[in-house]
Amino acid sequence: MSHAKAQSKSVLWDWLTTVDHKKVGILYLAAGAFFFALGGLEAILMRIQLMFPEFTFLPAQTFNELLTMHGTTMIFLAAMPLLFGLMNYIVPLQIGARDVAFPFLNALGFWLFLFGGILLNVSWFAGGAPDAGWTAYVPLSSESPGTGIDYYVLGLQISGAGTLIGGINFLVTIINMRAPGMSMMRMPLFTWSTFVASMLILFAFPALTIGLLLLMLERIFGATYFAVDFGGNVIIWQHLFWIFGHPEVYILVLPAFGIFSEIISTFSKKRLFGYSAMVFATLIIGFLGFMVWAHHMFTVGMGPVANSIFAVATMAIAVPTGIKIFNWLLTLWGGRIQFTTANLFALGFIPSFVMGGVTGVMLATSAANYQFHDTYFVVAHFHYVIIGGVVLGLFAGAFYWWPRIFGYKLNETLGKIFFWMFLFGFHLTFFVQHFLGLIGMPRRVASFLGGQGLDEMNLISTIGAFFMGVAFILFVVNIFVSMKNKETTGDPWDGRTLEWTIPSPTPEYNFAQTPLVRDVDALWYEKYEGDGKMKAAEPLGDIHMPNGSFLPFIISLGLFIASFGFIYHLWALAIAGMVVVFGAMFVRSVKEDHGYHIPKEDILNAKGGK
Amino acid sequence: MKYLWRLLPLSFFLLLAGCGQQNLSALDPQGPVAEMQFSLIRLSLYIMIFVIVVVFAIYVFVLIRFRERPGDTHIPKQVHGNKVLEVVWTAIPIFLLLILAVPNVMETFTLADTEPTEDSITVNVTAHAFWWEFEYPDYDIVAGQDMYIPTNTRVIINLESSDVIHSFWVPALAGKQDNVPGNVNDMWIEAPKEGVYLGKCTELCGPSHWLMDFKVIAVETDVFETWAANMAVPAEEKEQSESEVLVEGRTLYEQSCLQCHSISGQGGFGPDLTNFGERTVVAGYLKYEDENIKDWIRDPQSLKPGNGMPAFPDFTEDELDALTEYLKSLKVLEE
Amino acid sequence: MADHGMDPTAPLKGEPTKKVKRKLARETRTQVISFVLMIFLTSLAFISIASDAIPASFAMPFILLLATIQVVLQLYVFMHLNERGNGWANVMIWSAVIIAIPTVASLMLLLGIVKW
Amino acid sequence: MEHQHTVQQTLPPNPEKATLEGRNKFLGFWFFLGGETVLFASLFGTYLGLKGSTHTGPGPDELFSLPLVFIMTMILLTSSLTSVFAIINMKKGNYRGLLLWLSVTVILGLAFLGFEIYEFYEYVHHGLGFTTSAFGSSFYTLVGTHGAHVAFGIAWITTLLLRYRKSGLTLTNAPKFYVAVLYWHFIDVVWVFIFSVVYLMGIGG
Repeated sequence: MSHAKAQSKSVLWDWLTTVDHKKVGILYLAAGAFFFALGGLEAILMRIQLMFPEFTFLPAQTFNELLTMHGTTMIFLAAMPLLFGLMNYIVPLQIGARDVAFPFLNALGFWLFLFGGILLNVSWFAGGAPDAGWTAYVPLSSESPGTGIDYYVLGLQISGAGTLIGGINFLVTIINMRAPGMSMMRMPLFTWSTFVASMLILFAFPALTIGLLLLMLERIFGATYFAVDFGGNVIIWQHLFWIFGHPEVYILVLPAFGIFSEIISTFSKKRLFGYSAMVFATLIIGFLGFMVWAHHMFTVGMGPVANSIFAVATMAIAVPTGIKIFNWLLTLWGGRIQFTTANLFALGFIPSFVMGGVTGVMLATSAANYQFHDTYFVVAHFHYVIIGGVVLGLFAGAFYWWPRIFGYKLNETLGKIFFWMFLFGFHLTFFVQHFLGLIGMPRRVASFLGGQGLDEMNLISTIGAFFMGVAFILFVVNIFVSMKNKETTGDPWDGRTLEWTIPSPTPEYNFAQTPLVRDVDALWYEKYEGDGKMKAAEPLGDIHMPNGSFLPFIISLGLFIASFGFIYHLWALAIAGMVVVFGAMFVRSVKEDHGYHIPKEDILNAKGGK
Repeated sequence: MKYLWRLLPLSFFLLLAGCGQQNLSALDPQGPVAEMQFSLIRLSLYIMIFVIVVVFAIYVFVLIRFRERPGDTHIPKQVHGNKVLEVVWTAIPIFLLLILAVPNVMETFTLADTEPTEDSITVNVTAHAFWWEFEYPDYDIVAGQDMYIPTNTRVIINLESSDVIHSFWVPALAGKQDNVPGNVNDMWIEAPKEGVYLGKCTELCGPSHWLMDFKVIAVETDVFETWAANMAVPAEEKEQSESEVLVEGRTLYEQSCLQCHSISGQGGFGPDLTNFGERTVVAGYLKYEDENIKDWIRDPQSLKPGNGMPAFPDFTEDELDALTEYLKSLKVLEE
Repeated sequence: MADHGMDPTAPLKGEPTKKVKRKLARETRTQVISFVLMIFLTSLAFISIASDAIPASFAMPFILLLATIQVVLQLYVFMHLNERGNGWANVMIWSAVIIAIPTVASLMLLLGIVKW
Repeated sequence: MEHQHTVQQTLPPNPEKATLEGRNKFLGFWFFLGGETVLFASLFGTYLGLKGSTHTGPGPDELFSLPLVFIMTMILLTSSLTSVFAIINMKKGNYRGLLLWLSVTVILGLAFLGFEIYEFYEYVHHGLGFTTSAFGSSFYTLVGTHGAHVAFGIAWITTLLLRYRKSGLTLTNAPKFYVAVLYWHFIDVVWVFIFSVVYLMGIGG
């Protein structure tokens, strides 16, 4: 065995070089949680500034940087990585796979995201963060002085590449690595939504890549796509951004839908109502997600025909979303609903998201959108969708899968206090913002003038934000105080799907024997139609595993270094960084690595000598 | 979820009370465009409240009826689905959306109809960081910050920008359209009632985005005609006051301000100041007080960071007083 | 993984079966024919522009049609999208095309210069 | 558990898809090409949106020369065919044939790249710089991105040729060769649209 498993490697080295989808998943979760806290802090600072009219807690420029970084961080560096963490850990387990299709690329995806995220945040210490909003509309962004936008462009480019790689990895994993019997129409909904979200990533991110490339060339090399004086057009950026940006919303929310489907089904002890309709609705939402982007641009002057088409197409999304809501309700109907913390989050999601959904339809009404657009009504809407959908989904998934991932259960009492506090704070913060928008408060304002009727509701909103902040601290506390609640059964919730068939903690090869899947909810089927244990689809044998690699880290580091070269026009540094990148890629390409095998005896021992 | 139920009636209350300032709120429309939009908002809101009520009712019923009771260990029936139900909850939303989509499409076209009519007037609005310029091509005048319009007249608005993207929003009169550099967007408004309607820029445009306010001032047609005619009077043809302070102020103005700020309705690099004496705020947002005017002249960047005006720290207190007096005397309607 | 007993570094020896050989010969023939067709279509496209006799209103859609045919040939003959078991590749490529069309159309048309 | 090369492995009909790793690579690469399709669509859209914005610089009809583009097109089309031959030889078990045809493909690719560099050089001399006008920026970005793909393809295939010049066909390198050739075909697909939409339609209308 030329690539023997090195027993003596240090813990740090192990994490830096791991290609194990479970460890990569945990890395995503940890990094995502860090950025989530950071983005949350930025939000709190903004809410303090907006607590009172003409408050001078922060300078306007700093406020603009905060609002830009809050949006960018939450979308790219918190919500997506946290979902990626869950997907990485759970999806292979749900489909009965030992690994993902591309373990090396999987690790590369993570490190690219992390270095991109770090790069973006370095801007705080390098003369100012980006200040043109997370949408970075040109020409405000292309002409913004300083280097903030350069950090935005390169940071997102790098982390975006990581996301794209991750998306392709999930797609191939789900198509090629399913256990025998796990047909597409037997896949758990979380896996299905991961699949559709990955398709969206695959087709949406290239538009962002090009948008960022153009912005970079415009800022650093003097290109003129957006320079009106040279015949450029500023709407091009908006199209490219939203062709990416709208599907991005579904990239976030569809996996959350998947999480809720799993949890609601598990805790009402019922099979998901209308499984195939749920799958179909997910696909339709994914498709429509690509056909409606211009509803973010109703006021840029595309004309009434274009506005009408995009308005009607947008409204159509309400139909499959409605199907999902009713299917969840009917899953609960006739069930035996257990109010665990995970399920509380799922149940809290339904009304919250419905409220975000209906304001979405209101916004789709193009003629009325002229009033809503770019006001706090929009801010309220997308926070209802993203917090009410995605963040609640992430917390639900965290409580649900925590014992699977970390081997212990989070404290339920603390969890429930956290839930109620967070939900209360969330509605307190954002419900009033609908009205703030309608009575004349534009979004992205660094402050507001007194005496215009905006004072009280802004104060209420800020108080709500404090509730959310304190609640999150409670969650962090929960993580630490619960560590002693070891979970050893491997199936703490009376689960239905394959991830609950394996012992806790999860062995590095996941399944000693690949399971044979006989129905949707494979484990539940065996519990009530079989003997409660999965049938094996293969005899016990040696298990092939990939070797770890430091190259993903090196490649990402190379890009990180090169970015500084681009930002500060230090071409030698840029070239040096790219040499590192291509050098590492070259090494990867010429050095064949066939992994190693875990011998059958070790697996038998781990199974308890059976 | 109980508190949600308590918040829901609140929404009606807020809506009915028409909260917010009358001349700022989109919920208290003062003209046909905003009224059209408000009626659409109401229609969509009713439909959405219907949806919310239905969903919440089922939701609450399910949670109460099917909650796990202590000691209950039964295994629920594993239902696969129900074709009829699924068709129903696909069809009803489609129907509801059609109710909303049809008037929406019609109104989208109505709002986009910006053909000038016989008695309509046209205003070309150029947004600058961080102020507004209003050009009246039919009258050959340019005004800054305050957009005077005649009541009961269709006003066609062409929107442009001189730097980044801004957005023109007067909630009480009409929804917004963007001022896009390089493009021209158009919209129309109409104000049946005399009044001052607050407008705001709604597209992030830099550090002072939040201070980029303006006013639409609707006046009777004859007043508007007077205003327009007086705006167009060249500075040298205007009656000049003999007061010593005003003469000094005028001299200072011509030396230091005139390059950028026209006082004969001609615009310029900075806002036109022909009717500065009739403003109600300084720099779009500050109280109309001498101290504020002087502060602005001394150091405009501290009040509105990123704007295009240089600081004039060298004026003496007396000079500033004279200049302020002179600025306050610039009027076209009164007297 | 699932490929026990295979050595990924051992050189593959031997000849393909008769059946495979026949299939490969057929494939080669199709590919050469497609290549000739591509050359022909390309030349046609260039001629339709080079020649003054053909009006632009005809040449433009004609060129696009020729390009589409060529691309389909590339995808299905050269890149083997027609083979069994390439269903997912087909799904992805055509999904991409469906998304590419409105992308190009909007960037061409909806730039706020002409109001539609 | 290092195997010695004692087991003679027979050539499967599709060596590129004989292992799970190969199948993953194959599928993953097709998906990547799906993403590339949208990537180029964004560039094409940008170009078409800005095509008329020549500002003070020259426009497409003043610059493009049909004969040059025709030669470039023929070279790239032919390289597509040679890479097809390479794969046929791979499936036949003729490893030398595979290497040979791929070498020809690389040479044709280099020729294409040479012409493209010459072309850009000419345009710059005719007054169309990268920053001259929105048309110039979008043109160089679209065609340049394609050119960068060609360059990357050349580097990639060359690396494979050097790395595996002596190894013979294995289950590991068969999928590598196969996806590299897919990439090369895709470059040709993009070029078909570039010569049609950018050059021919640029000159013709």
